[in-house]
Amino acid sequence: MRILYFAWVREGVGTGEEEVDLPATVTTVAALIDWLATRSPAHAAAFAEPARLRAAVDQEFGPLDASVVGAAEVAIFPPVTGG
Amino acid sequence: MRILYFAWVREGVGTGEEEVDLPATVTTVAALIDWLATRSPAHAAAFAEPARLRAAVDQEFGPLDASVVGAAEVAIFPPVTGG
Amino acid sequence: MIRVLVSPAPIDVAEELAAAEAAGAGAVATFTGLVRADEHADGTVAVLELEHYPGGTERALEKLAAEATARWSLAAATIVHRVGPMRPGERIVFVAAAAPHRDAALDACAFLIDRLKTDAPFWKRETRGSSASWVEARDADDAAAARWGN
Amino acid sequence: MIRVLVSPAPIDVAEELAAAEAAGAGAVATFTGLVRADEHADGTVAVLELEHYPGGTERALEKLAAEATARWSLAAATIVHRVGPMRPGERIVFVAAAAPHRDAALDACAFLIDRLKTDAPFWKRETRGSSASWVEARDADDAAAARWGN
Repeated sequence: MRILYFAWVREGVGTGEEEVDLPATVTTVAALIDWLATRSPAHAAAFAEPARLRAAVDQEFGPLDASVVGAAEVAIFPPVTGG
Repeated sequence: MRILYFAWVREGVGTGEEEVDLPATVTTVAALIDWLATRSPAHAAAFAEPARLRAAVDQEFGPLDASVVGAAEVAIFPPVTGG
Repeated sequence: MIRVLVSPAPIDVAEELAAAEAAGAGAVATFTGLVRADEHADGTVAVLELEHYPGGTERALEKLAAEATARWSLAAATIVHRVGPMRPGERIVFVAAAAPHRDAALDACAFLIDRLKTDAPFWKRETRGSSASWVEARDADDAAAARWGN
Repeated sequence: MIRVLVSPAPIDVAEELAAAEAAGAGAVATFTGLVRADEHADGTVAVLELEHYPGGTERALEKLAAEATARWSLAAATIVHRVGPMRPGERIVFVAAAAPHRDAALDACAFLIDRLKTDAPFWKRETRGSSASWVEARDADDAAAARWGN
């Protein structure tokens, strides 16, 4: 699964993209974030406040309890500020 | 006093502008219209439905009971349709 | 900046928009009205002609722009209206409002065009085939203008 | 016509507006957002940088334009958003909606910019003097987007 990070999440994690092999037990965005947080102290710090995170699964925006089962790409990022 | 006509009022009256000497007894737009209607059958026909007429006194839009006392210019026209 | 123009020349929206943007605000909303080629039983509109009240028109538009500027603290209010004959697809009117935030710009732009429709002395005459007729005022326009109060 | 463009190039509003007008509807409403030079205690904004989600952004904007088109029967829906670094006075975003009548064009234009603010993956970073910071999302934007329902 391809994981993408944007804005200060990207800066915190230290990369914009990584490939992961997800355990079958991780089925939601929230669980994915918890699991990613174990990869490094930088991940843990970037994900410290889940309320400040948003996500898209296969480019479809969704809540943190959205399913990631079978997804090819999950993006994790702050609330958007365009326009 | 200068009287201006626009759109189908102008076409009905047959002129876009005329100068009139108003009797002192004519003090409102509505009274002015009644008085102008006596000038010709064309005026009378153009003013036959006062509800379809609008007016501006010295370029200030107002109701048909607005005063014309001391005015230099009164315009009489149909409801506007610009934009 | 208040900009009012009534002219028989085609409306240059790029120039007008650039001038509104140059006022320095972060948000610019515009509305452009174009001659439609409505299909009616009596034929397509071939020519639309706009009559106006020289002097009275500019005065009404300046008053309207000033009212919008005061109400929404606009950095720029632009009203450009074409007069004379025009053809389907050509611009009749362009309004723009520039403000620090988008809600003010959007509301002021809607206000300008809604009120222009009821408060500015313009009259449309359509020519369809060989017959010409004056366009009737729409009750919907009065209702749209009324929602902004006095 | 749905037109979506995400690009580091300056936005050509004259070209975009002409394309929206060419769709043949009588009413075109637009909104342009520009980089403001807000005066803060820590200095004027010197550079604004827009990051986005390549692929995901276009998909979100196309979905938004399609939703507006269906809801207001638009003849044209345009969303152009610049990305990368830009300076005060430059255009960040341009949206346009073309419809047969002005209320649909005005509402759809407001919908497009309100929903873009909350639904499209863009992130702003401001540089003021020597310090850069990510812009925080505004609750007011969520409220503005929410008034259009789902």
